Amino acid sequence: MSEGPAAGGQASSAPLMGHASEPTLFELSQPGRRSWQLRTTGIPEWGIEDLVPAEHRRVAPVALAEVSERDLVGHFTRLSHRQYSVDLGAYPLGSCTMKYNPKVCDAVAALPGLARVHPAAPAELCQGWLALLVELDAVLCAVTGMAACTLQPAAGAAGELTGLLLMRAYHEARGERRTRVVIPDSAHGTNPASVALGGFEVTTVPSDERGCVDMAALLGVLGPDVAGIMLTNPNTLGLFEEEIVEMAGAVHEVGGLLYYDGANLNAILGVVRPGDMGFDIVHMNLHKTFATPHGGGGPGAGPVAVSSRLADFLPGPRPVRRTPSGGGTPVAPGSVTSGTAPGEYGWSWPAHSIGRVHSWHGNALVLARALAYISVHGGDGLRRVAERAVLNANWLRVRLAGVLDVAYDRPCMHEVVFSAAGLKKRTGASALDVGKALLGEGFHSPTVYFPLVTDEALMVEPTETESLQTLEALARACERIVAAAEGGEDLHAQPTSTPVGRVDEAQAARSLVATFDARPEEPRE
Amino acid sequence: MSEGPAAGGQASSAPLMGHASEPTLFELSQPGRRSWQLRTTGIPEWGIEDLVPAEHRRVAPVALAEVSERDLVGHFTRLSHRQYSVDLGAYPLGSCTMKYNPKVCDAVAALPGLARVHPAAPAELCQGWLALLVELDAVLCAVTGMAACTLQPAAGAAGELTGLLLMRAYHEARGERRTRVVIPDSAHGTNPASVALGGFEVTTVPSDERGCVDMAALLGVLGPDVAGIMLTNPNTLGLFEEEIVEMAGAVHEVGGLLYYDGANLNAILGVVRPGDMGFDIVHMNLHKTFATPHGGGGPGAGPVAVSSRLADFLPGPRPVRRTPSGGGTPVAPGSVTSGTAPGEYGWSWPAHSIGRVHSWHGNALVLARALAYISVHGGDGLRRVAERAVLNANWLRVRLAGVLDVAYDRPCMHEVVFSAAGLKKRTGASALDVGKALLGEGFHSPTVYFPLVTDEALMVEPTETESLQTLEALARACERIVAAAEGGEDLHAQPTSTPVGRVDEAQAARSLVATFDARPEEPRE
Amino acid sequence: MADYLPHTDEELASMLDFLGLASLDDLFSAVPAAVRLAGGLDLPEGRPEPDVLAHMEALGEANAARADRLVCFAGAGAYDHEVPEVVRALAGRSEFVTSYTPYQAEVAQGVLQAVFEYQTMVARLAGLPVANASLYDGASALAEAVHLGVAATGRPEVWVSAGVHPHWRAVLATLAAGAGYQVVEVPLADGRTRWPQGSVTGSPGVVVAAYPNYLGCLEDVGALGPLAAAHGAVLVVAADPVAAGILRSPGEWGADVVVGEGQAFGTPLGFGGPYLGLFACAAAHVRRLPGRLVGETVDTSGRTAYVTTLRAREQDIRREKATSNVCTNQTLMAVTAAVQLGWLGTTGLAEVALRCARGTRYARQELLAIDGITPLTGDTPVVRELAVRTPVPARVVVDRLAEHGYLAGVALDQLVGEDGDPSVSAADAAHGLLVAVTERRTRQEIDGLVAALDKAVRR
Amino acid sequence: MADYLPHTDEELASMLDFLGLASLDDLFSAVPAAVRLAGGLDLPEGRPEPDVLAHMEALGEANAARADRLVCFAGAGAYDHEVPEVVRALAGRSEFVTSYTPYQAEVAQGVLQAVFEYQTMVARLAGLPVANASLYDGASALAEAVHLGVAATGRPEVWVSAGVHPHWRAVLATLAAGAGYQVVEVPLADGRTRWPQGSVTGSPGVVVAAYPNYLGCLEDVGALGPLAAAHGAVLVVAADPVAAGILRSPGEWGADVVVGEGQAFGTPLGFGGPYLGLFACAAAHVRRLPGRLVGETVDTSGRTAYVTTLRAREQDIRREKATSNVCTNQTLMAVTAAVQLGWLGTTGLAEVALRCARGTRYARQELLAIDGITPLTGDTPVVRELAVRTPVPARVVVDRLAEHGYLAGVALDQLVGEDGDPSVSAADAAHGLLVAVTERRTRQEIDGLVAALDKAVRR
Ligand SMILES: Cc1ncc(COP(=O)(O)O)c(C=O)c1O
Ligand SMILES: Cc1ncc(COP(=O)(O)O)c(C=O)c1O
Repeated sequence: MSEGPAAGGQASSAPLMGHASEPTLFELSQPGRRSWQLRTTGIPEWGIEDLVPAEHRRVAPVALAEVSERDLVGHFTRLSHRQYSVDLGAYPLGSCTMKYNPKVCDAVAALPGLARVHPAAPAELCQGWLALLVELDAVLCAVTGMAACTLQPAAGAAGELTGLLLMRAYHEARGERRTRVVIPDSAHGTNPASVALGGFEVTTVPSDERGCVDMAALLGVLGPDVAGIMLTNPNTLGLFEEEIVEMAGAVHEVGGLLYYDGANLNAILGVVRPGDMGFDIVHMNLHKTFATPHGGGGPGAGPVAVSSRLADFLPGPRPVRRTPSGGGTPVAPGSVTSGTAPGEYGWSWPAHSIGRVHSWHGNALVLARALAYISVHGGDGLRRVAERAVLNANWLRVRLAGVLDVAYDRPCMHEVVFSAAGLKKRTGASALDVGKALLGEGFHSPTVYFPLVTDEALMVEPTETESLQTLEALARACERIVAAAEGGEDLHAQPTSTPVGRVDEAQAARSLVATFDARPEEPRE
Repeated sequence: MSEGPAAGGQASSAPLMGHASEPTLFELSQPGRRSWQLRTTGIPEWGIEDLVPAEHRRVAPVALAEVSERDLVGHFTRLSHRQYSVDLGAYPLGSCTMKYNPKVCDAVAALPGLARVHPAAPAELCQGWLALLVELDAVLCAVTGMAACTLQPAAGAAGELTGLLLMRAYHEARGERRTRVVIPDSAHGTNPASVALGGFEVTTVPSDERGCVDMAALLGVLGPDVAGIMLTNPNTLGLFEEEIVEMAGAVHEVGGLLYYDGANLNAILGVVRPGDMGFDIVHMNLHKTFATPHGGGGPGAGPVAVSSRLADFLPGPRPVRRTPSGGGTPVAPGSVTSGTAPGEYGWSWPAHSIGRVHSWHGNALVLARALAYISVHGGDGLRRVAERAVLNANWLRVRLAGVLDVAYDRPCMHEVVFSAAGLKKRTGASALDVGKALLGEGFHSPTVYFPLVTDEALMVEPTETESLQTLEALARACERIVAAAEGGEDLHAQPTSTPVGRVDEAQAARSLVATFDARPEEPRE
Repeated sequence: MADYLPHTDEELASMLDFLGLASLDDLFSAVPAAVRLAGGLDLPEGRPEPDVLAHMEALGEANAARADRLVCFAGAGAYDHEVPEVVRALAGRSEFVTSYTPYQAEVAQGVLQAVFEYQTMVARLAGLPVANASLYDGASALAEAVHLGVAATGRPEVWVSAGVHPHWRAVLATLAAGAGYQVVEVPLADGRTRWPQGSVTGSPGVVVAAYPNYLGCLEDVGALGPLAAAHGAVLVVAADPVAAGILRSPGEWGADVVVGEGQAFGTPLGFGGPYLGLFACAAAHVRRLPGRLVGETVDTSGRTAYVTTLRAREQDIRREKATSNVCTNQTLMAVTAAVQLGWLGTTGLAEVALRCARGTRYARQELLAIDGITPLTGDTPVVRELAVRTPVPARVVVDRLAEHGYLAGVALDQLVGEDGDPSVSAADAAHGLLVAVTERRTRQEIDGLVAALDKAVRR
Repeated sequence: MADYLPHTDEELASMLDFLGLASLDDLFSAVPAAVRLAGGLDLPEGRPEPDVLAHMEALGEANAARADRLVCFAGAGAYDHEVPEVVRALAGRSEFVTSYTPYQAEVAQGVLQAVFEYQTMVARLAGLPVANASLYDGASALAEAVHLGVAATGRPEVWVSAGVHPHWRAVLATLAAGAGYQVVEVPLADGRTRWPQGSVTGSPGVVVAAYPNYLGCLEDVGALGPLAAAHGAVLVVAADPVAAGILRSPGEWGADVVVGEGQAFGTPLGFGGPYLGLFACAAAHVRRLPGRLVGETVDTSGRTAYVTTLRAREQDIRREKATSNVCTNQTLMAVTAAVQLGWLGTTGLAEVALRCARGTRYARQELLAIDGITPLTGDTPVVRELAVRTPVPARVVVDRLAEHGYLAGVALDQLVGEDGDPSVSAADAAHGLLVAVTERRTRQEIDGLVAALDKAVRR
């Protein structure tokens, strides 16, 4: 910001107009201003003294910002101009499946018939929602090859924990106390964390030189105390675990269960189902695979589908189509209609439910988006999604093979991991540098430094919604960047065309300023 | 654009990511791609041969772009990032009243009960719309002090022409053939153009040294062949015509009518009404005064209100509250309810109507927005609007008095005209240069080179929705710019931080490229 | 007292102080006391937003004809076409909605480029080299075309087919009173304009036809080029831009100017507005093109850039010599159309047009099977809309069908107005029903309409 | 075959060619043939968007309880508060909606700064110095607080007031099974928790109370700080963030951690999600704070910038040593809350809270005037919600009132579930009705509810 007052109407913080910082809402505040307008109610205007006992009364109001609606709009509109998004360009962030999010789903989520329904309304009064959830449940079972599903988990990690609690309940119901869960070294960090929260110990298995679980090592760690194994397939290196059937056999052999981390489900839609590979528990990241957008970090939805032997343990209550006997009946995808008979749908508790895992029924409006997305595609369409996602990733893999080192030089699935280790050795330019330089080229960075098993990893997931022209432009941008590094350019200065340059992460952690009130007295600038 | 394919997923054209050009939709096109999805209808799929006689059949389809929905979204989202708007910052564009546009009006315009009504539905089936129009009609009469109103004109200029046709019809009905319309030299260009289209000749009166109509000159041009005079008050210099009552008397004296150009109505809302000043015909620019947003150049709405002697000439049909006798009755603002009796509202043709001036009933959804805006403010609120608009303009006038020359050094109304003539003489920096430099400072430019009577005019209309802090920031930006010019900096290079720098207007006019197909063979870059 | 004003009491005081004024009233000292409003505006008090929104919702509820309640078979120049959420979302972005006319090109490339793309699309649709940035609506586009034609030929006689939308002709008549044109309406028979044959009196500067005409019929536009040429007149064709997806373009048929109503491209029915006036013309007329025009150029560093151009034609330069006074136009609708046409693309527009024609054909077949329903335009081919004669007055049909959930169409006499239309007999006006079938109408809906109509005309 | 895929047939061919593959199937050669899906997914065919949207609309029509049809008096942690269009418009901007977690700060300042502002607002509401970037919902925020408390104290015994929302307690119980906590529920009487007095057995690492509790009551939270301190326990307060607008902050009452459900701040009812888990804590616990945290810093040229920070607490670094596994959170709802709280501001939040309290008071007065309706929580003060005993089962009341246009509230037994709640007698559960009155409810609506209820309980 140039010197002078923090002014609500100054757009110099919008990249369109220059690169100043945007003041916080608190700096734009002036006591006495307001935006709010509330309905006229006609209710007697009792004073606070008449309503709240003295000891409970707040002395001063919560200090929030006081701004005009005009300044509120200016502020957040300008902030939006300082934010990259799928709608602005390609987002090849590996493991995140940042595909295009169809706008029709926004319309679905905004339908008053869905968005304005209270979650505690009696089942009779929300038959449409129950039908929707029952339909989605059936669809997700069909996609994963499982028998039953819970829609409650709010994100992938919540699904993981739910799955592990199911694993625990299953073994306990059989009178078994199993303590260990096996995880490959390439796994996402949420997997071990979930295992710990589920009350298990983590046993790590290494990857082999082909980037897959080392089968021998796996066999070595399996035993009667193994509750199960968590895998994603294709794994986080974008490689399909070819020995999955054998692995499943081995795990089942020792009485363990197989958990499928659905973060990579996009790659195999309609090609192979986790259930058919031998998995017992599957979570899905609807915000990835089914494009429910990621919202700058959430909301997501992480439904968990299970094989029939685990169905009775699922969280409750579950939405069901009612049978005369009072229980629920399975439905076929597409068989649900809105012309529901009164009371056709209701809630039901699985016999040995582990209990609730969400305040209500899960991230319902996210679930509705996912169902809409799936319905537009249908079975065929989902298969096309997987094909194109894998095609795009492989095309980039081959196209960039001479530019960056491919971590594992074999056909990949929906994403491909490159390594900047060689580049770094030659030029000093790291994976991070390449990612930052890509920002300046008009692309979001790939995922960097994950998976941990690859040195200087650059994990590229183009997704199926990017065109060949975009892939080519992305490849050329990478070429330019690598050429610049080879030519001696210091990529540490990148990016320069973004609203801010590289940020000082060390200072952020060292002297934590996590609220406006924690700001040091003198302004930084 | 950097070399390489035009890629739908590359965001380098968004200011956030750099300053490349955005390819046109046609360059992003690939034959075979599509976004569209249409409803399943079940109607027999006859071929084109069965439907259209051969000679009428199109040989090749209309060549449009063929893009994926993803690329469509990327393209227009990036374009939006290359566009300044009120929502991004202050827009002190004189004569345009670029105030904040309340978002609630977007919700109003999107209501299915309003947005999805066919204009030819019988009156019985659109009582809500008729009630709305009747209410707005009454409200606009109350605001202007007139007797009756037409809501048909689609913008201010359409209102002007309508008003002039009313003038003509009025005189003709009295058996008079008057040929001249008087216009001050500070008038907006649409006024003389409308006069010409109305079939009159323009007689220009000069402004005096105080910036107002030269009364003596006016008296000199008045005569029995004068059909009327077009004025805006405050005038386009932001100054109130203090002798308006005398002018009205003089014009009426010779049998002429007074036309009020409502572009500046914002300044006098609730303070004085055109009707009380003696005007006979008033157009309003709802997109200015009543914040119906301007849409990048439209739509607007230009209702015309008239005194009772002109009411019978108004365009038809008019929305009316029905009387048993079949005619319409006047309603008081606020007296219209939605609990309408069946058939309460209908259409009626004024006895000597000049006819239709719009395909249907005017820009109806714009009208609904205006009514919502007015209803939130109420009578008091509209007066506050005028007060704050005038206060802001005067504050800037005094604040900037030492920085730029004020064209007329006296209290102004809602806008103030500065002159960069002195600055230009001293430094070479023109009004245009100052405006362009302001872009780089995070503000939209004022109106430049209008009104024509001021040399190097910079016409600043802050509007009432900008805060004191914003005015101060704007003033400081002006100070910096003037100081830079005085310090020898060449402002011709400004702006540098915008998506494009100064554009070559001469080339645009010299070798016209108004469509993609007219592009010269070799690319410019 | 809720509003959008930022001024706090302290700020008001300090600003007045800065100006040396005692009160806000003092700001208005230039206003003669005699005319100042004493008691304030005679308006109700301000109401909070949610109350106002509730009132507007209630008004919306009072509109029985909303297309989400009654299946819409009404057309007559305003159509219930598919508008996907993606178009609404993009065209609704606040940068497009809350900006002014792009006077400052450096910060207006978004609107400028979108309009440039729109111009390209409209020109291609019309089969002409150039299109402007929009006019108010179909009627105003027609009027501007006539202004252009008269200015170009210097002859104020205008021949207009009665197949042109009745309201557009009405607007033209209104404006002609000011401009001093002689408008000659050429009547229809069986849905075709009876253009004067051979040597005729009169010397039109402008000839106006519709394609298809407002009754949905495809006329013999092939004859018009020669007709206009014979008189040295400018040929204006009012074309339906959706039907243009499957029809030979007016440009190919010889039109000098093409006008149309662009509502079909992404804009809601909205009780008739804001809509979109389409305007394209031949190269010879580009300097007379009314309204705004965006051109491509470069910026100081050679980057492609867009800017409004040929301003010298416009009213702010030409003033009383201008042949058009349009300033604010319908840019947002033009941007919307660019997005919608981007969404449709080459194949989508053709598909929509084809589906409309199929639906119209199916509805025609089923409607004419009803006893007592006959075609109003003989066997002239229809592609966009169809006019039938109903045994009971068409207004009665529309009222009755509303009870069954259909807006059955537009009664002709409602459209042609109280004074009727010389080209439509009084009987036809009273019993004529104009039925439009867009690509959104399903077979089930058409069958439902037909069944209900069958009952209604016999009741 | 409509989808969102850009690949043309030619491109597919050329890409396969580039890879040396004969078909798309060959891309999946790594997938063992034995498990490959032969017949494709057992799903219906894809349907075009408008068909799907129509289906979803039909499902929405089948929800009688929509708040645009039934006046909403249901609460229990999900409220029908005012959400103005301006909040929806800003929070709905696609840059916020379609971005990922802000891993690349240089192009994510929009989300980062909005979340920084959100953190500030939540911290101020809680009366604590730091708040995180959001958790899934109220229940998950509570569970995370317990994780934090147990990790901080090393003691897995958790005392939880039965005034905490029944579903949140249920979720805690579910997760405790994995984490190995001993959860002790402390019952209510007359709406107040009967905390153990004097020297008691047990050694809680965490004490959890609600303020107000789920029955709307203001409990004696003053006693809790000392209670927790006596046990060296972490005090977690589940606070209603709207009521916080007029109540002393939990931080002032001595809370170490404050959790809450943030749905009230701009997020629609949405059948229960996505909602917003609020989480704030004392400085001592900042390195145990679950989830993401945004910090302020500078960029290379010294400009203020925001970035996610203290990553070392997070699961991707700590892996199995992490005490939380949350990754994707509810950022968009946090951004929404920042916008909504920006809209409300200091005076608006207080006003909303005051109006809720007034409405609750008015409803209480009118409801208790009905013969047979009695308070369920004695005379414990209520500010946010109220629980009454109805003469007929509350579920029956809700059903009957729906016919009159009201969602009368939440029947307690529906909330506490089949197994009941130790703190609520079976009779109270069956006859308990929880009624919430937000600032959107008018006197007319309350009077209408009361009149209808009066009839319904006597029918
Ligand atoms: C492989 C993998 N597993 C699990 C997760 C966690 O999912 P969520 O972020 O939805 O909690 C992620 C998310 O990035 C992931 O990539
Ligand atoms: C003084 C004045 N009169 C008339 C007009 C024309 O109004 P519109 O653009 O709505 O046609 C304008 C618009 O800028 C104006 O400023």
